[in-house]
Amino acid sequence: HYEPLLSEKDSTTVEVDADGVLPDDLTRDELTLPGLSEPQLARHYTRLSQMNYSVELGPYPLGSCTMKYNPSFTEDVAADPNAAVHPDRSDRTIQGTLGLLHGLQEQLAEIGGMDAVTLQPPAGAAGEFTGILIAKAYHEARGDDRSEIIIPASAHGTNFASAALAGYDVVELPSDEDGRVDIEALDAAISEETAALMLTNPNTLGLFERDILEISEMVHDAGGLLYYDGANFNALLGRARPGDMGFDIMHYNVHKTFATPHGGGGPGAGPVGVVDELADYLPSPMVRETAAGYELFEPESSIGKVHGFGGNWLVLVKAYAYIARLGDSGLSDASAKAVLNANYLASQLDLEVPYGPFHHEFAATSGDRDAADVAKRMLDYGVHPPTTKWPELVSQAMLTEPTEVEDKASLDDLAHAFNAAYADSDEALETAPTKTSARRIDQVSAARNPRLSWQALGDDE
Amino acid sequence: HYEPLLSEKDSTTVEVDADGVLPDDLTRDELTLPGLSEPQLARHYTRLSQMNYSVELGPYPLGSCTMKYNPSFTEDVAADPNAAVHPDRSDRTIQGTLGLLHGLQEQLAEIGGMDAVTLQPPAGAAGEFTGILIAKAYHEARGDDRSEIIIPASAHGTNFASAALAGYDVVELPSDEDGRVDIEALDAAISEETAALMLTNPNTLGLFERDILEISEMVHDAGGLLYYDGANFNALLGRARPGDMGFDIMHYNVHKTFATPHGGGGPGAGPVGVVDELADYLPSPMVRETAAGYELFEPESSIGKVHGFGGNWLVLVKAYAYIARLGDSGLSDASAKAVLNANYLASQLDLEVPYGPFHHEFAATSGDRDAADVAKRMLDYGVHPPTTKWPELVSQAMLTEPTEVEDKASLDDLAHAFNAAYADSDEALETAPTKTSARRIDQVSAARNPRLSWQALGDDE
Amino acid sequence: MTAGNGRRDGSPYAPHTDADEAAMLDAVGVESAESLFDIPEDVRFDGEFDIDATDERDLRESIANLFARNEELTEFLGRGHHAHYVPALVDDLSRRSEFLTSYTQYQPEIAQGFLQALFEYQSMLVELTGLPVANCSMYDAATALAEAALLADRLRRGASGHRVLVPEHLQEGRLGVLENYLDGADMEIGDYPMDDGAVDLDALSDLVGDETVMVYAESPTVRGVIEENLSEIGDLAHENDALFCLGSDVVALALLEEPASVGADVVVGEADALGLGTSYGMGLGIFATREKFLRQVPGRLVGASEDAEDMRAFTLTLQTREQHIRKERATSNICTNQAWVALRTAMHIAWLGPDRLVDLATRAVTDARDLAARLDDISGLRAPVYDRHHFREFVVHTDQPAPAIANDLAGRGFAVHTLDDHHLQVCITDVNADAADRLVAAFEEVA
Amino acid sequence: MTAGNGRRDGSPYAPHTDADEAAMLDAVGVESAESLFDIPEDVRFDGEFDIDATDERDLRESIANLFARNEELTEFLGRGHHAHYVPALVDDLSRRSEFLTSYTQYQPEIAQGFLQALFEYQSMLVELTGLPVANCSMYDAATALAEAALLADRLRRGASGHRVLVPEHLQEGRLGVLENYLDGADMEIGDYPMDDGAVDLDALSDLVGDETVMVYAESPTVRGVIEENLSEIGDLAHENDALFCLGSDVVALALLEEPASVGADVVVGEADALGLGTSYGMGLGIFATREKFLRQVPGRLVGASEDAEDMRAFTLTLQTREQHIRKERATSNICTNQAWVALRTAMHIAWLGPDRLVDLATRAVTDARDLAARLDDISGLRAPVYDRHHFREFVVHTDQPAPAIANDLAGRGFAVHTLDDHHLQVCITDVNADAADRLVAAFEEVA
Repeated sequence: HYEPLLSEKDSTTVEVDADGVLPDDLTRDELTLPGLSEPQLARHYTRLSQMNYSVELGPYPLGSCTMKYNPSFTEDVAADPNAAVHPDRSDRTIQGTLGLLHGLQEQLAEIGGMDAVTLQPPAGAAGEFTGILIAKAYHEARGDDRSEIIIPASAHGTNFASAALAGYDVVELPSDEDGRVDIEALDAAISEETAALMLTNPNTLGLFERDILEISEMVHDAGGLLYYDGANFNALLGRARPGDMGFDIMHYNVHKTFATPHGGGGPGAGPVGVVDELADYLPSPMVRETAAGYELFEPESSIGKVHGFGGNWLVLVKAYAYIARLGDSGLSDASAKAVLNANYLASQLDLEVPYGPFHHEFAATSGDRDAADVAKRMLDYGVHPPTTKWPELVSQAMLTEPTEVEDKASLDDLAHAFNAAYADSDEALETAPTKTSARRIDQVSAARNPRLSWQALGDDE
Repeated sequence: HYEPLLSEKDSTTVEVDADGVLPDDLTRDELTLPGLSEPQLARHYTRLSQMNYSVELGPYPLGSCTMKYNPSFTEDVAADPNAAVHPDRSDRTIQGTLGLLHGLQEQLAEIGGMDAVTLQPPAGAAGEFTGILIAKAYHEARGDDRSEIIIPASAHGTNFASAALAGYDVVELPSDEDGRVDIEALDAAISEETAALMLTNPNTLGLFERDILEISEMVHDAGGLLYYDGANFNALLGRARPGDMGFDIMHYNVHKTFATPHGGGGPGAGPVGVVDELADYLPSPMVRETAAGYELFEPESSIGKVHGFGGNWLVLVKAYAYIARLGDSGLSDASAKAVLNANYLASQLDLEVPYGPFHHEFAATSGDRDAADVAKRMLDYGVHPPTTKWPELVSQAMLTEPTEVEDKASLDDLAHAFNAAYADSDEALETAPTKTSARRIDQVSAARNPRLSWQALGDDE
Repeated sequence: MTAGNGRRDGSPYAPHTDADEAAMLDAVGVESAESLFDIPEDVRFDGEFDIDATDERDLRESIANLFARNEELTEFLGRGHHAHYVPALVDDLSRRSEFLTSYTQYQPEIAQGFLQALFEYQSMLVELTGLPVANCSMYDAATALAEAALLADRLRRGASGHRVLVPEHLQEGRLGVLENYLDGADMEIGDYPMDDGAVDLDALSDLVGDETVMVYAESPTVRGVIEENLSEIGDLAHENDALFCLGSDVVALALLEEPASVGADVVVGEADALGLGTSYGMGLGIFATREKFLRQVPGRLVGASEDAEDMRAFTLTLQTREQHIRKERATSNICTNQAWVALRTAMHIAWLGPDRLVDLATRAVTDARDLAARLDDISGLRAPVYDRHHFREFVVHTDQPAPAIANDLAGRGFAVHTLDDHHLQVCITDVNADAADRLVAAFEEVA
Repeated sequence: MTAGNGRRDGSPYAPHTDADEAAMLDAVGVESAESLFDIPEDVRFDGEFDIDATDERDLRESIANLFARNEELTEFLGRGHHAHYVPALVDDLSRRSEFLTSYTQYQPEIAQGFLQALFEYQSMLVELTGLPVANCSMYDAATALAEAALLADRLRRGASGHRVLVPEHLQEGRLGVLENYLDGADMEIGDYPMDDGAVDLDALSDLVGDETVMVYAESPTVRGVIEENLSEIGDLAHENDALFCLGSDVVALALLEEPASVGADVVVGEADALGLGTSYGMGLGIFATREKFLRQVPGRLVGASEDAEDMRAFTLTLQTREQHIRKERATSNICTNQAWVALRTAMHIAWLGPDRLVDLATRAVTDARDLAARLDDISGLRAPVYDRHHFREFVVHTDQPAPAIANDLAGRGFAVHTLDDHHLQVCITDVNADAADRLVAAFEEVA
């Protein structure tokens, strides 16, 4: 299993001769790229694809990543040529496109218990940033200059980075001994500088923040807003809604909760929902329905743009189709099965799970074994391992989220991989993986001596 | 790499209770089938696919099979929902479908030098059968009852079977020492009983039948017809046409010459072209163009039907698209490169190639090594081996057809696999393959104790 | 100039760079590829086909424009080519190039994926028919029927004749193919009459005799009638040492009497009703039979075996029946078959699972019954013409000339079959059921 | 009742059979999955979303019907979202589930395929820009520009201000995104005037100063103008210790001056012009820069390394820049990116190869020039408004009100941009070029 680089198959240099088209000094001299034919490319990418794990090959239990099955039909829906329109088209000529976007705004608002939803943020982190910008605009509109965002230590790294990107200082909140928000610490952290508290619920240990209403009251009493990170929303569908818990702003990771494919890292989409009071700050444009049809409009106090156009359209279409396919009963069942799967899998593990009761994910600990090594060894058992060494609250954490799409046999295989790797010898762990086509890859040398292009590879490569 | 059977994943029995729908005695009692969900099926078939070699993974040099690259775009063309019409639609409501069929009739007639073409035969063998039925109808219409079809020993097995299916006795013709039709033997074989001579040209050794005009004259003088087996037509595109060589009837293997995918064994399509004199015998319906548009019609003395409807529509669409994509220059170039590739590959082999000059394929011999074993060993070098032990004229034959889609690097890899396997030890050959996921499979026990369904597998399986 | 996609002319799918081509010519020892053609001057073609090369985008557009000339009619058509909704998953998975662009499995060690899928297809057909042997595809129902008749004739060499009995209501294509296949074997076809759309048992009884090698009956028939006397038909055949061949389809088999239990020796029919969709009659022929006829079966068979490490593995088997080994003594001339369609059909069956498959089949009875009743309520129509149970489709009597009504319906966006001056045929499945209301309304306007 | 597809309700993608579910509940020690939810009563949701489950076929039909409400206009639209023909091969290969349904490559040993494809994408961008570092995707050109400005500001902590200079002609979305991203860093945006559609060098010279951390220019501009003074703009920036950021796109880069050779420190822009097609503004942001800024780069980077057997292997690298490790001190908050689009773009570039890519870019100049000349011949129109070289698109002056003309064109089946009362903008590429004659004819009728 080794496939040469495209550049190793062919490297063709074309002299750029734009005589009569452009003056010489406006064009480059030459261009060097692979010059291959379609059969060669078909084989190259087919072979590369076979060197890649995916959720259509087996379980992918990365905690907080919600790697669920991506229904095939949503790809066909998104590929409809009638949907391939330019964003600068006039509203009346793209009623289909606007109708779908409006439908998705409504679906998401209902599912999250929010009053208005923007679809523009192209990823979860972009959604966080959008949400914090909305909070900032809200406070500024009230002449209330606040400088801090409170974030639990166990939160996703994007929360911190998004808050900082919006210009806020981050106040990190420790967890209590149960793994949830430490109310006393929160009380100490909240102040007149508190613009918002960002929470993931259930949190990254899979635990529901039981005191959410109290937390909400505390934040709101201090004039702050409550932000919901939707990464773990797959745990709650149909059973609890962020809007009902007191959250003012939330983002939805449709590539997690609503089954749009992750595509090897993206694209995703991070729609943001807000309560009525914040709706005027949403990015522009939004879609609304009028007697004359659907139309775009700019909310009164809009924060403006978070994406050059309307976000990741193809992803939004797939999310809409997934939600419409499942409906109330399907969405609710998805959460039930996701939670059942996590609890069943945990029950089959020899590894300890320090915190509970958890929902769709849990943080097991590999104790005195290195979690990253255990994970590498799991590759030898033919499965993708969980997220490792995070959240830091659990030492040697293996944060595991099987999602609802695994059947019992698959969970049993996964449990076997966990247990067998956990029980393997130190040597087996340190040298793992041995059964994969690529053996353990040297990350240190990759970072120390970055070679980021084929141009950077020596001739000896 | 082992994937359980669907039935091993789930077996669900449904009681068929058609109360109020049908009387009990008209329905079965129960039905037992796998009851799996979409994610499970997606994984099952994705895993199975990865256990299969294909022409998008590497060379597939099966002689007389013409495994060339199947352009992706032809799949999209064939999937056009506007083309999904029922064959019983009235002509005027399916002018698009009939227009494409008419276009393909014309393309094929031109490329083969024929006057009229039927698209109905669903495979090459069906095309042979159709052609022989046409010959039979022709002779019968002339009150000329003939009983024999002459076929060279080196011809494809289907030729013999198709002639027999049409009720003819087969007269097998030996090759001369050059590997071509033995003119003297042909002269001896031809008689008043000769309905037709079936020829493959270039033949299955890749040799052009240089005496084709003489052969044609001999057959025609005796009142027989000349049939062209199109399996090797990829060698001649734009350089020689069966119609110009004196052939009266030919079939086209569009899944070979015109790049429609083989699909693991089919579907293919075997259009049949004939000269004017035979056009009235073609199957019904044909498509013609009139002032009012395209219409179906029944040729005057039609042999009738060789397929329940119009043949393998999806395959025909792809063939049309391929021909239109390449045009004159592309088709001609395809043959040139196919012939160059075969000759280059042969030049790199340590194995002897007894007959020449060959065109798009050649029969190498593995001499005192078992050709089937050499082939199995080639699997260990990551390529698909050629057709083995056929044609019988060459002992331990390895009939090799690389097609035009292989580049030099791929041919060099293939040559290495040939040469390395050929030079390997007896033990290596007898135990090969060892690097494939399945090791050598016991064909004898499969045939001696046929287990043809999961129902036939014991519980110990 | 670069190779491949960048070529100004030549095949876009021939990857040769100029440098590689030169090196290859050099290795072969010739000046040009042209000189490798050993074609006598007198048969050289130096003309043009007058087919212009077209780039991919323009070609897709022009073919799309051509297909757009097909009128968008909602089809209520069946008669041997039936459409059920094919899930996206089937398209997605069957298009994977490992399946789509692979060849017949002559090297089973690197073809386990397709072999297993075909083995699973065979197994599904075994379950649906109750017969222990199913091959992994024929071209279509028509050729499968013809092959069944030839098999029957091979088994009954001692018969006093070579006669196959078929129903008078037989799809034209099936009859035509049967005639052509039987001609070479000097066999003859007799047709037996139908009584109110089903087999006239008395008439059949009079017709069947020692010269009969096979009796063929269908359920559902081409007119949608569910046959009520299959066992009796089977008995009549067997009493005369003839084979009983039953024609059906892969959906109907899920609901109707199991063929094995009514004595069927061979089951043929269409399996493409699942997995393929409407495709201008392209098909997938079922062929299932008894164990004792195994070595007479036409077409490919996949069997289980073991590899050198005693792992279960699959392979094509019993190839000595086939043309590439047995030549003119083969059980059939079939070589290229419909493997990829069989893969799709298996995927579709698996996607449905047993309960949804039975539901789909049950709906074919109830939807047809309901639609017939609604048409029967319309003045000038009578449906169903036959007082029988129907599957998917049924015949409608029209007081007005049927061709004119069909034409008027086409003007309103619907396609139905015209059988004769006063009979139409209508087929309903899950893909057109939601248009049934509109069809009824259209019939009300034109009947 | 069976599981999965056969379920009457619940998720069709949850595979649990009743028996498995019971066994799993038993293992967990609870009566029902419901009891596993640790949600206080006071926040329990017991309502309904009022979203009905829809089966796959009906849903596809209903969404297709919805999309059919979009009018079929031939689009001559650009301004940052450009369509070129995407070959079928790109759809086919990128849809392979190993690519489409995989996650970020946290376990590189089983993700070599995607990593290599992204490494190849980075390499193609390195070739196109001449800069040695390219990341493997930003969301779009707008966010890439914003990230470039933040990078510039991080590098110029010592500057007397935090100012970014941008052209007055800047696509609205890019400006809006830039404003939002810079707000948190207390940066400000200045815009410099254009002279006949290109950078007014004198004016820019007056504006740039020590408080300037970055000068941004585009070629082609949002109005299609090819900038003729890129080196001078770069010099102005560098003389003031500001970064020079160049905006372009993946097709233009194949033809126009190499960014590295005109002094660009960062190249941003859109790569989705290849590989994605028209998709309502969905994008793929280019981000390429100099080696010395490597550790300040936002987004994911794939690097070459070796595995334990010293075989070349690829891995995500320099992750300490990223949010999941550096949190609020990360170079960006980006996590989920546009990897799959980058894969498609790389495939498309590879499919074109260098000569067809250069041809495509050359055609963008000549087709725009030709179309502008033809429109200029029409009474009431003047094109191009700027006496410059153009790439793909250009501005048209209309004597009649531009919105009315655009509206009339829409009535004739064409979409163009309306810039203001008397200016339209028209974009031509390989996907609409064959409609140029018809567009010209329509303009003749309405101008």
